[in-house]
Amino acid sequence: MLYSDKVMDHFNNPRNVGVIDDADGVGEVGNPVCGDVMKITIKVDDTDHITDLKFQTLGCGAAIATSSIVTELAKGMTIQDAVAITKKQVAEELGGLPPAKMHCSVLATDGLKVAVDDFLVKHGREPIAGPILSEDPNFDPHAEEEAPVSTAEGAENCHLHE
Amino acid sequence: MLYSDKVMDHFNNPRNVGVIDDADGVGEVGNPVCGDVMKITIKVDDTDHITDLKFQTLGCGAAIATSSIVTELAKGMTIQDAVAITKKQVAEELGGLPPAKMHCSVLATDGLKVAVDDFLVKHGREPIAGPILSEDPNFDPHAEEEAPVSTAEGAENCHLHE
Amino acid sequence: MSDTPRSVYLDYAATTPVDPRVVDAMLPFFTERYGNPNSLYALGRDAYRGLEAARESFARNIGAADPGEVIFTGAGTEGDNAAVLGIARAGRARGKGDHVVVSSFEHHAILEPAHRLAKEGFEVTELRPREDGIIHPEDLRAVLRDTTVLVSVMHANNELGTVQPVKELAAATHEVGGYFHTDAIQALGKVAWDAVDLGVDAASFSAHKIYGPKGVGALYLKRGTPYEVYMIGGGQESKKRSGTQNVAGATAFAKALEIMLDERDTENPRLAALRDRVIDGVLLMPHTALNGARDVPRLPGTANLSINGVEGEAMLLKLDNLGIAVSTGSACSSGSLEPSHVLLSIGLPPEIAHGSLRVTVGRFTTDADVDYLLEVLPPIIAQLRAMSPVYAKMFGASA
Amino acid sequence: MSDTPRSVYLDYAATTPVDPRVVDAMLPFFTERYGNPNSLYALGRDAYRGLEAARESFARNIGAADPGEVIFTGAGTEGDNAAVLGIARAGRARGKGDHVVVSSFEHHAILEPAHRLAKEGFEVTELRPREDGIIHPEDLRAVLRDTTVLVSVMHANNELGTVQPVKELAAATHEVGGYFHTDAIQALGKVAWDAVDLGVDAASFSAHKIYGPKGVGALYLKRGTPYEVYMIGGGQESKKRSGTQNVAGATAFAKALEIMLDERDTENPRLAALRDRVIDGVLLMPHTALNGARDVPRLPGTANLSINGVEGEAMLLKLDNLGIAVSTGSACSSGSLEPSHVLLSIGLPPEIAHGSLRVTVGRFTTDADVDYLLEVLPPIIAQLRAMSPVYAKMFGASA
Ligand SMILES: Cc1ncc(COP(=O)(O)O)c(C=O)c1O
Ligand SMILES: Cc1ncc(COP(=O)(O)O)c(C=O)c1O
Repeated sequence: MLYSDKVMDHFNNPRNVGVIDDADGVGEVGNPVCGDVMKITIKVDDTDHITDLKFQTLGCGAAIATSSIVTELAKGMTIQDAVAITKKQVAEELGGLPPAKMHCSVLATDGLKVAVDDFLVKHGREPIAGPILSEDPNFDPHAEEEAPVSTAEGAENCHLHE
Repeated sequence: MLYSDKVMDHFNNPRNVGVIDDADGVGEVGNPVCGDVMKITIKVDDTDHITDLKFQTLGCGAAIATSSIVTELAKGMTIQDAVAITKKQVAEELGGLPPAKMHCSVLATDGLKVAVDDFLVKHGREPIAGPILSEDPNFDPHAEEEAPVSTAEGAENCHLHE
Repeated sequence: MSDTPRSVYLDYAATTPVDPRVVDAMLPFFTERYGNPNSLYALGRDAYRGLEAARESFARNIGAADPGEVIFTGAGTEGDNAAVLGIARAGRARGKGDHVVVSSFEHHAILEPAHRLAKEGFEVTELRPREDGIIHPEDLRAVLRDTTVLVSVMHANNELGTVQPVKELAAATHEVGGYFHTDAIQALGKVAWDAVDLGVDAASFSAHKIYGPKGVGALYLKRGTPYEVYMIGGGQESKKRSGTQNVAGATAFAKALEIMLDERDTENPRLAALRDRVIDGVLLMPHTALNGARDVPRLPGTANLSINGVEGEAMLLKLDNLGIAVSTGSACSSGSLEPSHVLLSIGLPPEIAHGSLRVTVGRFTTDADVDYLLEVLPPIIAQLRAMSPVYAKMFGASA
Repeated sequence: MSDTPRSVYLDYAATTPVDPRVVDAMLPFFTERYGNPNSLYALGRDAYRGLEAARESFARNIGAADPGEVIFTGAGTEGDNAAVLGIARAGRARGKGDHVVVSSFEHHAILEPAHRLAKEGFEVTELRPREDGIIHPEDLRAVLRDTTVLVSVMHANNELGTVQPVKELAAATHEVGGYFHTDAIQALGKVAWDAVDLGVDAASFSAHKIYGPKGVGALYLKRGTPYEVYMIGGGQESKKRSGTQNVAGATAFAKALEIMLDERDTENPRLAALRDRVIDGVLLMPHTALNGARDVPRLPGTANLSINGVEGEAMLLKLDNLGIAVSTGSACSSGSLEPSHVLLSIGLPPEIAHGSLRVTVGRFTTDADVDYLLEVLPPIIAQLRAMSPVYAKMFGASA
């Protein structure tokens, strides 16, 4: 499994790390049990543009890099455009993600969606983000990938691979 | 599988090769279908001593070497002692034989036995050699070896082993 | 922190460089002594002698009763598959029963074959180690049955480094008439290993964990142990493992083991001291812990630590940026979200297991390497904890 | 006859020396690029790149549609076992039926797994080649059924050197919806090999037949082919073959194949000329014959001859005394008394098969080597025939 240079750049120099104390919207998704938690805080102006956003992420290289790129992508967007960012777009922006890491891009877009809806609900408006994939117990992050060859045992990867 | 130096010496310099034209006894055992045929011709004197013997063998290195050593061992022996030569003795004289080759030592002792009995019968005497192992359809040349681990397929050796 | 780029390998449990002496031992077999050891002519006999010399040396060094009990294989994994599938199936065919016990923190090369056996109708018990990282003989006794045909417990756990009481486990297994296999891949050359003394019926080994080449393994199979042959064909290795033998690899493996044993008396204490420095150094950081008990028998070179509030892969990549190679039990490289089954088996909660760090020192590790790790690790941990949205909540404010 | 001791290797089908260029390609992976290719840090990524570069080169050179269709294994035998057992079992599980066809002159690495399948309830047909040494597509068609799940026919026979019409055999198999595997271990690098063009579903290869190391193989598995994984564990090779990958070995294999292809256009005619000299030279002796038809497609380097009235091992040992390495289909080294099943399969009587001689020329064979063989062979044959109690009877007086 190899990360692209772009992923490594965002992992090593993550943009927009931190917490906006007077945020207009806050999104926190993921679960330490799964090893990934992302928190995103956003500022939204009168024209529904995201003027600033910051994130904190506990997670692997891809989780941190996707968080970072999502904040970069969303900055300056309208909230409507921001919630439309797809995991595919995130992966492409990063020059691709290893198949096993595609779920991380969901985490990042989900965090942003939750933050936008939080902003809208706080302002008495209707949420627009739609379903939060990472919180759907039936969501399979690998659903779109090629089905692996049957091992007859359904061998999961060895974590240490040795 | 390695042959001992003694086997190689007898293979390369077989003693007593040939046919005694006016032999007192002739033994021919084996079968070209199995790859081994041995013919032994003997001269026996009035005191039942084997004064001369010669062999011809179609067969592998062990077949030729065991034929050769048997003629050497038997020369000068009484026919009674000669038929008592065991395949174990032959193998020991040669410094051991590879397990897969133990059947060859049977061929050599059998040839000698058949020749002795041929001599006896020709002279109106009772045969003394007892059963001829290599002509017993139920004889298993490997019976005395350790049973190989079950392969569950009973894999026989690959001839070319590659 | 050093300014020059460094390369500090601290993952000797994953694989090792081939020792140059081992390379030298193997080289002649590529271009000169290249015969097929099954061929009758001089070149073949020469290769055969090389192969058998390797087998004799290896057999002697593992305390086998005779060289014929050693079968060379094409991977540690192959020996594990062959032993688990082969002994259980052949043992059952002999009427011994269909109950199999494996520890739950075995390598997947044992667990997957055990799962396959379960599909074939075997009853498979996965026996959990205790929190100390040990399979206790009384825990094994509690699950053994008259129908137990095979027990497989690894000699040293690859992630924790804890060494199992194999002799007692084998004896307990024999009490019910079962056969005992141990995956000794991490233990070989590091802990005393004598097949007869340990009383095991089978054991698997892998060369690349002891400075030999990858793709070379060995299976010890005590004479008389029931065994359905795994790889079938030309009947090499006394019909117990087909395929033209890797003479260079077998020679390399034998040589690698010889070196391990020659140097063990001085090397083990040196490695243990380095490992203890790693453990003590990491434990100076808050919210860290050693995984497995400290006072149980352990491999000299393996340390597994929990570093709470960080995710293992991120830590690994940060260390990699600085030239340090370590490993982790996080779900990182796995498609699943499950962290190491080994760490879960000793009772670690997943959120802790995701932050584990395995450091393994070896033949070429120096004090300076450990200094470097201990110098750069704390700031990395602090940085990652500061970036975490939950560290403060879960473990208190200070990183 | 030469006075100086010579060493003339004429058994390239048994194994080959590793080409020095291949050794050079592999060496860095022992001591420098030694990382575990499954590790995330730099050393691991570097090994991974090495492994994948080997896979890409190999895949390209066998005409695979993508590199993921190539799985590196620990022996040619492993690929054969894995393909036969894995495809038949998984194909049956998919509901395809339980009929399996193998040719009766396959290597034991195919035949033994086929016998194992028969024990598991598969119906196994052993299809005989004709006297020419060829499996004819119409003969295959005659035994195919709607329930045929797998057909395995080797690309080139290891004893005879005859090359099978794999493309037509694969097409016939596909007509009934079966999967086609070929043991291409002897063919690789010698005959045109393009997976897509041949239309095979699976193929096995072995490095030590093409100047690579022993203990390294590869399995081509076309995407979508049903497959029950053979060696299970850590999930390496995209979960299709567990065990830490032998990066050095894979690199060596890829390099070995590159060299074969680079040199094939000049090497094949050179070898064919040497082989033809061997054949013509031996046929000058009375009571000799070429095994398999002369005018069928053949490997450039393989000649198999019957030399009536001698036993193969004796001939082999006499040649060995003079430094010449050849092989035979006699029962020689086998515990059984049966000669080569390959020679029997094309209709040779056992007494003739016991006297067969296989000469295989290769990269380092010279014209002088063939001269030497042809010089020393006739007196050896004469000597052995003179020693035979049956030669005169069976074949007439003259030796
Ligand atoms: C046709 C054929 N199949 C299979 C094999 C087995 O390959 P390996 O010895 O690499 O396991 C060989 C040679 O050994 C062979 O010639
Ligand atoms: C305990 C244990 N078992 C099995 C294996 C598998 O060995 P190999 O990779 O040589 O197949 C390893 C390491 O890889 C291991 O550490």
